[in-house]
Amino acid sequence: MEGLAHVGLSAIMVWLALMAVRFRDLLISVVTLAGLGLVLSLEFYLLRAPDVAIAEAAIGAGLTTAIYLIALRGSRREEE
Amino acid sequence: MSPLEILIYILGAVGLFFNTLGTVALFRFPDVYTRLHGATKCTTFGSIFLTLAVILYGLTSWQSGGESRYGILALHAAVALVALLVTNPTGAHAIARAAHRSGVGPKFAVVDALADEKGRRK
Amino acid sequence: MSFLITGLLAFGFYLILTAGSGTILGGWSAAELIAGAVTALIVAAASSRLLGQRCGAGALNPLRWVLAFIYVIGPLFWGMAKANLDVARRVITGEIRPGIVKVKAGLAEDLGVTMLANSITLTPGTLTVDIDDESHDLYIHWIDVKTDSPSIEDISGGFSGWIRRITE
Amino acid sequence: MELQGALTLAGLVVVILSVLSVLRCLLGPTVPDRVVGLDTLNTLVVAAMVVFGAALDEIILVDVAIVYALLSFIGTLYIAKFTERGLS
Repeated sequence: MEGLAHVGLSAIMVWLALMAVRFRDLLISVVTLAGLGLVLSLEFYLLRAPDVAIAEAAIGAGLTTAIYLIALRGSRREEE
Repeated sequence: MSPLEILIYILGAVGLFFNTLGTVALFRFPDVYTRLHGATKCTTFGSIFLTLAVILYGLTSWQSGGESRYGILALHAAVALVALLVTNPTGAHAIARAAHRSGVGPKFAVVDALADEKGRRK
Repeated sequence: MSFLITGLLAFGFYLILTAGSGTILGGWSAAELIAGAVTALIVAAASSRLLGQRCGAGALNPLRWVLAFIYVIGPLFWGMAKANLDVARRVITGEIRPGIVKVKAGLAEDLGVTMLANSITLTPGTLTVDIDDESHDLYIHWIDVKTDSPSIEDISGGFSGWIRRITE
Repeated sequence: MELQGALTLAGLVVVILSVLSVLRCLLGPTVPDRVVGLDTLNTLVVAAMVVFGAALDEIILVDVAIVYALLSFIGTLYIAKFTERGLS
């Protein structure tokens, strides 16, 4: 039963990554990447690596979003 | 099956029911604010019940098995529950405020006092 | 004052997270106690200015903690149960009549207004959208508007009385 | 033992629900809609972590849920703050 969860989570992760590349509005890409970080943290958790999951939760959910948004403030929001 | 185990099953089922409703509300309601109603309330309430089921599971395992690490499981699940209960309404409030300030108004609204107030100040 | 409160809160949180590691005082090892004390001092020195004047000496009164605990267990949980059954019915039937209304909170302190806003967000069909900083008026999204200018009792039931008792 | 199987099943259902909330995150017409999907995903992932921590029988894993519940909300706050400033 746990294998099903692994398959489902991996499928969501691939889908989220593809959509993050395809969106033209970069703010939406940042939101999608934050979602990818959340799901990746749950996947590490299911693989029984709590230390990696804590690091991924801190960096992926909080820090990466903040850094991308600071970079986005200095540029235009729409992709050419 | 002991009555406590049946209680754990019931708590888990109620939690899953409310979580399902909260997710369905994301697709059924027309605009951001009503979706926030469904999403924050129902999923917070469902997660409270799921966490209560885990706390009860830890306590019963501690009582019957005697290993103290199940007591620690119950304690840490309770801390996670408190963290969820504090941060979730704050996040909902932040999203609602950002939505209204960025110009996404409520659909099908009968009254919008905040937009009136902003219009008066300009 | 805020240094002491921040340090005590940080130390208490550390103790909760490391309970069961040894035998001193019923469940902590000496290493964890010392590490927790040092960490709490560092945290208090770094972040006591963030709390600032917002929490006075009254925050340490144990009676208020007991009242807050009773409030969360009793009225708040009952209100949440009613809210969820109501929203669940609306999810299934789909009948809504939304709108944003303005309400006078009638509370002076920042902590009380924050608690009231969070309680309102968790209870029947209401969601705090914005707060007027000077007059502490709340703008609330109501999923089923009954009157255009409601009072605070229409929105939150008896919550404002409870919060006034806890915070003031 | 039987109870742990039931807990794993509950965690699996929560994972399926999180797929649905990701769908709202990808579909939603406006940015706040997507952030609502992200916030729902946060709550569901915390619930899944607590349930799986009990089901996998490793107590240390529940600590991740605490850290996660306190940190993931910062991302939501930051995106909300940016939306407020960036569009007006």
